[in-house]
Amino acid sequence: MAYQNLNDEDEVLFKPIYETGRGFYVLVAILVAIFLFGLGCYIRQLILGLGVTGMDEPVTWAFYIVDFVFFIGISHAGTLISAILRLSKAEWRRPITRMAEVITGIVLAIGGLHPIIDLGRPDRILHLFERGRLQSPLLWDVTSVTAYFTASTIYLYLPLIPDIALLRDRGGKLQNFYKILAWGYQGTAKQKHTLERAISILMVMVIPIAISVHTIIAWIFSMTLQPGWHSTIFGPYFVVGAIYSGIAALLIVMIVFRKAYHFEDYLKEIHFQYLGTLLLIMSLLWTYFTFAEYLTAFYGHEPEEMRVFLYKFTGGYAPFFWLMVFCNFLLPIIILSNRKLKKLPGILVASIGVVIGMWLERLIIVIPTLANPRLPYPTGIYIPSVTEISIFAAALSAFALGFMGFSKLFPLISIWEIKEGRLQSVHEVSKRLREYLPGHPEEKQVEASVKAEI
Amino acid sequence: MKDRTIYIVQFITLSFVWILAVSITWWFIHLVIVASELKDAQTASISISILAVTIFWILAGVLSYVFFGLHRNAKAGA
Amino acid sequence: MKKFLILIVTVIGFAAGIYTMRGAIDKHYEFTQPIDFSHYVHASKYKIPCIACHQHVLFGARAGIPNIEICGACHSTPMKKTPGEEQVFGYVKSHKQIPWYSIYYVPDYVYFSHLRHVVIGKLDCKLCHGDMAAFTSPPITQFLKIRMSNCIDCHQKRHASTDCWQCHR
Amino acid sequence: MAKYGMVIDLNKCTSCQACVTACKLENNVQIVSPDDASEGRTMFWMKMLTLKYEGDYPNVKPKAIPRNCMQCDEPPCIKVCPVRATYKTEVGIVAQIYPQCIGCRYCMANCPYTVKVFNWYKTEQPKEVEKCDNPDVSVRPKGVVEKCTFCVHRLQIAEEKAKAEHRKLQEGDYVPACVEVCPAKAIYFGDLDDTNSDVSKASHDYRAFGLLEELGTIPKVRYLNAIE
Repeated sequence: MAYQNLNDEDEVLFKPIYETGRGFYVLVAILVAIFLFGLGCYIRQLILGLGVTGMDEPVTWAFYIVDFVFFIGISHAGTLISAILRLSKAEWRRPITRMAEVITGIVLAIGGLHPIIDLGRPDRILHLFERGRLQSPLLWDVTSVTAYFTASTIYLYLPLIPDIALLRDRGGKLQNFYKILAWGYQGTAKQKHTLERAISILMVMVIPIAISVHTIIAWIFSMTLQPGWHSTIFGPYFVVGAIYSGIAALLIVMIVFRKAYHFEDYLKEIHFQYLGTLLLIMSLLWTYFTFAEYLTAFYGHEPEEMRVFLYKFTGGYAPFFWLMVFCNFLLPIIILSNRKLKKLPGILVASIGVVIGMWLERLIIVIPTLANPRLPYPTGIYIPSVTEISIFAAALSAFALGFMGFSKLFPLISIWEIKEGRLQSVHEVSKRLREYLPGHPEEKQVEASVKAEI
Repeated sequence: MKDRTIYIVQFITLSFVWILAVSITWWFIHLVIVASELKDAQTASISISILAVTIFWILAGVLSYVFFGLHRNAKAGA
Repeated sequence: MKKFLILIVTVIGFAAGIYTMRGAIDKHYEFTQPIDFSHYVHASKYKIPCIACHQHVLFGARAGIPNIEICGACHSTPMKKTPGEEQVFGYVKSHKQIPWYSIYYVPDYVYFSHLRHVVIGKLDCKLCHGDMAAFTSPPITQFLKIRMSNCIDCHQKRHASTDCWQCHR
Repeated sequence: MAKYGMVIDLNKCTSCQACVTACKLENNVQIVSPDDASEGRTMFWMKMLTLKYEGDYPNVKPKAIPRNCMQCDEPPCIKVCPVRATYKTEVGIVAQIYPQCIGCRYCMANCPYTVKVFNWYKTEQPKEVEKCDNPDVSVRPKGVVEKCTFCVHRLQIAEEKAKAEHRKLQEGDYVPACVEVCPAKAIYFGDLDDTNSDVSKASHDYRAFGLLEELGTIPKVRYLNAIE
């Protein structure tokens, strides 16, 4: 289908939908290959049993659960950040929200599948529906992840409707598809009002749902009696970690697609600066939580707690632990608090570091506790098998594929919100600013001073 | 494609959300019944299900509100 | 567009089909028992009680299928000349067990005890096996399908225990 | 209703591991291949737990105690099971219903005693023991969690026999395989609620203790401390 250049102001944002380069197909082919390999490994695991993984007797939860917590954590990027920014009327949110929401949707679908991959008998999954026991945190988890997935998909879809209507009105490829999804949106005032009302209800709802999801995932661990897990701060600790890794993932995606699709005009340095600052704050918050968590364990000096503690600090998992501290604490703080380093490459490095660090954090939380049971059993170190690693790679490539697929169907930056920002927000913001200020400065005066400032 | 068919398909996609909400409600009622039959964690089941079911109904409600709102307020003839 | 509709309809139809078929998928027996045994002749005509041949019922979990030791007790001398009896003689004389096919079976993780049901519970055999005395040829399907829901229904009706461990092991 | 419990007298126990072997054979517990064992996938319902090593190198004396499922009165494992595959029966035995288990291994993660074992592969016994399979106990399929059940199949049969004979279940009618086989008679087993039973008396002995009692799991398997 030929690319229809309608000379729209925001033509760049439409371009990826109609034009696809060769590099894209090559990348898709590679990712599909990785994904298929992972799928093959999973089928092998289905046939042979969970023995093909590296899990053993005390370490009965490993890679899959780590990945599950990690992916669900990433999902908080999305909706939470976009909802908070929308709610606080932060004007710089406009080009960011869509990507954040897409991350959430895709990552939740992938992460939500991980517990099923982890099951010994996935064929008996129906037992959960027939004989489920609501006292089990696993069932809370099923419920909350489903709720979050539904909510975040709707929250992704509603702000997408005006953009779909734009695509529909352009004509071109997939007419019927866009016609169906646009839900008859024509941009009348009443329609806009309906949509905005629904979005504002949703963004209020999405925040508690998102927080509950990760709190519940933390509770899966902290509801047990195990040393290193049985901790009251696990809920907020996981939520903080989730938002932290979410922002980092969002930054990576933004930088990658800014480069690939030439969004330089939309994702400006300032967006990265703001998000970078947010990342820095979350990094400090995360460090604070980690410090509080480990200090209480250390100071209490319970023998079982100490065994897990020492295993992390000096034992078999020490390299991972200190790498995590480096990735999550030192690296972002060094880069993000330094004005010279806080440029795009620096932020990219910090974000990648944080994503790796947060994955390690999940690993550090899940495995050392299981590897050090209360009774003196002989334990070895857990080594993941090829199956587990390739399924993780497949999950990552599924994420990339999902994101790329989305970018070929819908604009990655909310076009109507950008347009709306141009038309209304400048005026609205200056009006709002005047409300904050003491006294009654006249409009003209403000405009004059704004111009003088520029 | 005719507008009529498009509307029907849109309606079907919307109904999926309702199917989800209703089936989750049904599922939770079933679980509460099982819990009370077996006298096993009834209060937990009831409180959790009330919470979860409300969320799904609100979500489905919001989506339907948008759907009908958009269609009602569309320009005439389109 | 039509394709899309067709797809949806097929998916829904498929799901509904699987749901309804879930219970209907049964094991089909395609065999004939080695001897055309008539329960009618034994139980109805000559009024032999069930436990006369199915003796294990009184002592343990498995009912057991009566074999040449029991058959031979009566059929050591010819009574009536039928092809079936000839076959029994053949097995009895050569001390070969009759290769009966077992129709009723429970999975190994289920503990079903005939002793418990017949002796302690005092249940009629007909309840699960039907009126065998009316059969002129050996049965080829289960009368009461062996399925957990059937067990639970009956246990609930008769206020027997529905505790999992009573049957599962 | 009876409440079955076990008391293991460490004074009498010689760590001969007869109970371990008896348990494996009685319950068809899989004998894993050496490769799997080296990966840490050995399967034991009754296991010798080496608490500490006494003495220095040539004269090391390991202090091992037999450890099976503690059959807690407040089991942490049943709380977290999402499908009711594990639950406490009315006789106090924590049962594991294999056909119901979906293999999420949450109960294993929450068991402070780490007594549950998982079927990593399809059960394939070595040829030598294939014919020793106990028909009273099912062979667990791959992907489910299993654990010591106090040989509950023996209770099923014993209860049935007693009922058929119109009498009550007596002490000694039902004993697990490990109790039956113990050459030192170090394991007492029976009804904890019956104040006259040996096990009930032993559990109130001054030497009695439970593993990790401080967690509030109320283990029904108790130990009598060894006195040197």
